[in-house]
Amino acid sequence: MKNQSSNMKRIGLGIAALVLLGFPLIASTRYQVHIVNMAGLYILMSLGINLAMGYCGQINLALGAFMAMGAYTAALLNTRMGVPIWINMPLGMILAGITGALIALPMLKVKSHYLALVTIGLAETINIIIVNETWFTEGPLGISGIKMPELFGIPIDGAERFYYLVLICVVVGYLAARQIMNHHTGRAFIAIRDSDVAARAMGINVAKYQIMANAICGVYCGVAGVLYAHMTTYISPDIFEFKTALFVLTMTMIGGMGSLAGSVVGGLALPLTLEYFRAFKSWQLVGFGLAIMLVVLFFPGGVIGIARRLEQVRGLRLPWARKPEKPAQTEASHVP
Amino acid sequence: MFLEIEHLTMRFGGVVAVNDVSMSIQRGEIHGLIGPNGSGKTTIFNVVSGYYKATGGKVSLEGKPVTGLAAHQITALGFARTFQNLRLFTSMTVLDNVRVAMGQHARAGVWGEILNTRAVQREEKHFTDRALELLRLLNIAEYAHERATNLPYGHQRRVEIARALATDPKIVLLDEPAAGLNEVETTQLRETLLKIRDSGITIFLVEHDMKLVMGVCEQITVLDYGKKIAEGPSAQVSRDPVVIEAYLGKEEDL
Amino acid sequence: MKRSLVFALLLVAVLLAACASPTAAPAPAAPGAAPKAVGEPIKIAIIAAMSGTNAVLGDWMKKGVTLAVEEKNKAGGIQGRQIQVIVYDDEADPTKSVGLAQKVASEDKVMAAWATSNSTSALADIPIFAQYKIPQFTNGTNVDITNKGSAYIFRATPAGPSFEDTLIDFLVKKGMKKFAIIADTSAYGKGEGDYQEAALKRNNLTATTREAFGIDDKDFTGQLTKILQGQPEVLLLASSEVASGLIAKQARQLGFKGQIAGGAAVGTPKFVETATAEIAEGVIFTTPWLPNDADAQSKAFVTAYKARWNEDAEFHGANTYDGTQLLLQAMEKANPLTPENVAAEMHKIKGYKGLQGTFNVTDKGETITGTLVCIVKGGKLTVYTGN
Amino acid sequence: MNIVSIFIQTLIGGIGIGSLYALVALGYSMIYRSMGLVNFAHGQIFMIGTYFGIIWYRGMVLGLQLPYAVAFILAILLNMVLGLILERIFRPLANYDLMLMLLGTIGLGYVLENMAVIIWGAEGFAVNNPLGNTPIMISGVAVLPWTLLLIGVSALLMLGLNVFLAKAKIGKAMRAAAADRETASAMGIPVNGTNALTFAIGAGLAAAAGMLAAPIVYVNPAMGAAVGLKGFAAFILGGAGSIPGAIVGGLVFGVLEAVSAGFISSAYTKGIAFVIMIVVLMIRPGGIIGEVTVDKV
Repeated sequence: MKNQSSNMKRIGLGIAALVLLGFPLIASTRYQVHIVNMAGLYILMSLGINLAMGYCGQINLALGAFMAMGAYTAALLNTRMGVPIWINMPLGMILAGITGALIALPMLKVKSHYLALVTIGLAETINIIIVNETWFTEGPLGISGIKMPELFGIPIDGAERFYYLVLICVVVGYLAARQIMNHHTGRAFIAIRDSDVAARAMGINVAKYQIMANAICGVYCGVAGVLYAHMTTYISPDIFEFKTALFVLTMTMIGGMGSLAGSVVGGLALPLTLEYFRAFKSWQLVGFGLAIMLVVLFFPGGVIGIARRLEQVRGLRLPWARKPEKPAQTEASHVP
Repeated sequence: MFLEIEHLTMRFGGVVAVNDVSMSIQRGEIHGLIGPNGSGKTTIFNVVSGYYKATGGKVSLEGKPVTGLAAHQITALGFARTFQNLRLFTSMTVLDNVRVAMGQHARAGVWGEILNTRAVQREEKHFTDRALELLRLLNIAEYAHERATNLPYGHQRRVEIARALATDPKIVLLDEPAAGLNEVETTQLRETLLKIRDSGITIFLVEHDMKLVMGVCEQITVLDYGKKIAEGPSAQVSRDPVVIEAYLGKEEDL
Repeated sequence: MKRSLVFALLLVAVLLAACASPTAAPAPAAPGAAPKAVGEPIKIAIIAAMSGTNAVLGDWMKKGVTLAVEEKNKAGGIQGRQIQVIVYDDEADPTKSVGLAQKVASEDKVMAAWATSNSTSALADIPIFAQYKIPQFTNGTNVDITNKGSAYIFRATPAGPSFEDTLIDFLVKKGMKKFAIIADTSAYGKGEGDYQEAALKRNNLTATTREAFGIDDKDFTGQLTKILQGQPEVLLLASSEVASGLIAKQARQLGFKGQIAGGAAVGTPKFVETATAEIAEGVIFTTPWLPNDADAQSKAFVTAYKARWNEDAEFHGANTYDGTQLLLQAMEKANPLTPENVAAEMHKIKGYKGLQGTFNVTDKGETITGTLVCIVKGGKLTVYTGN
Repeated sequence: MNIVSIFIQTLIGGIGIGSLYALVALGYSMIYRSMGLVNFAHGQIFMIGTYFGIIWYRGMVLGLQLPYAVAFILAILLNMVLGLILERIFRPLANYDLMLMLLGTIGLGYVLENMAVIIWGAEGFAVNNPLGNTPIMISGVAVLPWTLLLIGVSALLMLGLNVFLAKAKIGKAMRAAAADRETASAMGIPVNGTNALTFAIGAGLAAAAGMLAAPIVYVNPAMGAAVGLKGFAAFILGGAGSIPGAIVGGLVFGVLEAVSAGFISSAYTKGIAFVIMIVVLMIRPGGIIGEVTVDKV
């Protein structure tokens, strides 16, 4: 029995690997590859926010700012000094990670919806700086002429070749996130989310792990940003506005918050579904809104939540599907 | 002295929850802290373990000052605690609940974890083995892979104790570990407490179950309205008229 | 075990679904390949904001382009083939725009594309169309668009400085010396503000104040109060139609008595509507074309536009109409008809008389310069005839 | 103009726009206190409310051109009905996690905004000012009659709301339900009913804000997003769930914007407002008037 199921698993993973590797060949147009590449970037960001928010419980709506950090690092270094992606990538990761850590500092004091606003505010502020400091960032017009990467003399110039770069980043990102979650750091994240009071008593330095979770989230978004800059060769501040964060959150939610697989499923499903319904114009967005409402009201665990419910897995639980013990931390009750 | 509490005072606004309490605990003893509800027992725990900042006084362990440190730093010094109302990590398995408490000994760092180095694997194995050992000590090893909140209440209490022990403490602060337990479970708890003590860990116990307290504690401190009203060996305290009047007298059913 | 399997299969399903997206063409990807079949329609794409705040710009573009194409189709099309216009909404979002550029280039295999009415999105799309060698048209006014070295970008209307230089030279000639600028922080607003500053500098003047605001702002009291302290004679607007209208209104309400002036956005009925006719009266602006222009070509366009869309023609409809005429000409001449050849033919166009004036396409892709000084009179946009 | 009148001029602009933020923030606050729901679609409810009134004023329904005051009342009533419907839909959300509320209500925002596009078009229009565009000059300070009306009506609405909550029987019931759902329920207060009413009042206030804003802004389906965000900022800044907090938050945010535009740096207006707000929240994590909940062990 066990052998059979592990064989099934091998076959399944084998098929998945084949499809993943051969995707640019079976895709009928470059546009499809481009859409999947974009989905790959969203998956990276979604993995990041899943670690920080899904597992560690930190509300963070500043994803766009993290992505901007990566993208602007790459764009500025590449267009002004010709630095290639291979050097921009670690630099972008570091800078975005530091931004993540800095944004985590208010989190140590401010909680819940107050925190939601603080992170929106910080992201807006970073955006305003990018828009206004034209001497450095080229302002609202953005930076164009970023070079696509090259590896050992082979240009990675089309969506098809770039696909493999994105694929490698997503696979590495996914595995890294899994390793984090399988070790002490991951357990500490969940502990903080479940009960930060108890976590402290267990010797967990809550502040340190909160900062770390957000720094990691920043790194993931930074990678997405660097890739984005080199992929589209053009960036402008409006790409990194609040709506990007919202889009990533929505897909994470649809996939399943608190599940790495959910990030992957949501990150693929949402952009592709929207693509299907493009022809419906405004109705497409109405449908999008309705879909979000339906998911939230009836399937708060997302796709993975539904899958798990079908599987009846015990010992695992979706944090966001639960009702808090006391409804919504009623500060309201203190109001005169 | 092992644990030394000197002139501890804790005020919340105008309310004095703990009023100038001094006490000390010897290494290796089970020390009971009793008193009627609202007498400040849990507040003392919360101050000692770093959740509240004392209004006055100080706490030290083996001569090292504890007051003013953050909760996780205090844990690192060798304190561990359980909570009066269970505070398990609800979405984790029993095993993970215990393993996460060993984190302060994790040397790997996030990079090592991502690369899953040999050292990390060894460390991880050590955590798992030690966690299972603790679960066996508390007779709940068979539930290791269950979600903690799926366990019966009495078992959840044990998970809390196992988790506290996993931090490798010198002293554990147990906040009403017998609350909600039936008689059989309480007897088992008593044996567990003795086993823990025998392994060299000092126990600081807040408990309402007088039979348990009198059965296991060598020393007892009694609080009333935030003030210390008596202390000494359990036999002596249980005969103290002040205590009987202030505490036992009020709860005749005990 | 089971979960990984379910997950892996889900992944495969989703990816395969991606391959079978409903708009997918069956042919394999071959960048830049033109459709071979003779009777097949020639496709032109429009990528522009069709929703959101910028929707009006996309709508105008659609109307201008469609009108020109329909006229051509009625006249028999190009080399016996009809022309088909495909419209996509990029919501003025460069990320979406880039995706759609990929889509029209690789899936729809268009002959040319209008992309887009916003300078940022147009800039974002340039590398894609350059890579596929497909001519790209825009009516975004930012100078940078044609400075990126692409041989496939064409601007159907004068660049920003043409508007602001003419405007400021005129005002300076009229004896104005104290100018204040209020510009939003979008690419358009900031660009126009910069051109205004540059034009002032050419005339050895500097703005008394330059203030900025966010595109969502509705209250400009802070900025305007500060501007009024400098007692400027002219208030230069550099923002969208609506924001310019709101600012003109609030400036007058705060007691500003001087001249209000601005570039392309001010020369639209939308500006007059937002500011109200009473307040817009006397506002000076520059534009290459006005709906009530006198010559026969314009008159014909205005009539046709009204007949087709039941709406008065305005500047954006006119410049996209002009640009499409250039494109159709180039397509007639291209032999064989490939996007690359169309672009090459575009560069050869010299001396074409369109609605906005005489078109001479430069190497960079500029097609026309020169704007008229105009004024709002009786709620109508008119050519300035006074002294 | 001397510096004092310049400052007053700037201040009046800030108070005007701040009153709008305050009305919107009040909607957030009302809904939050009763249901514990942070309604991120409130900006879109504000936008819909504006359309609900303006369509009557501009004769977009059956060619009926009603006076502004009548349109104002209709806007409030229609939006209250919308509020009742939305409350029913979102009742289950009230007990959910913040993240779910955020997304669920943002989903609603998408629906409302794009429905508006489908029904009324994306383009939008300017609404002429019923009181005219000529300002009143008071010792060098120019004030538009409409701005005075805006500030006055906002103040009346806020005052009315406070009196209603404090004195009227149903208002008291709403307060009780907001303070302690279970006890109120046990005392025979129909909690779901009062919640629905609270939601409706929030929506009504948003419609009122929309109608007060319409003649000085530009009406289009996208108008809700920006106001919604600033209203949310005001709601949080004042202290989530606090009625005076929402008013103070709105005015502070409006004035902050105007003053930083006029006296510090107009390019950084929004940034400055947000940074000051963050600093305030760092010092008072519960907002200006809101209470800080102590983390109980």
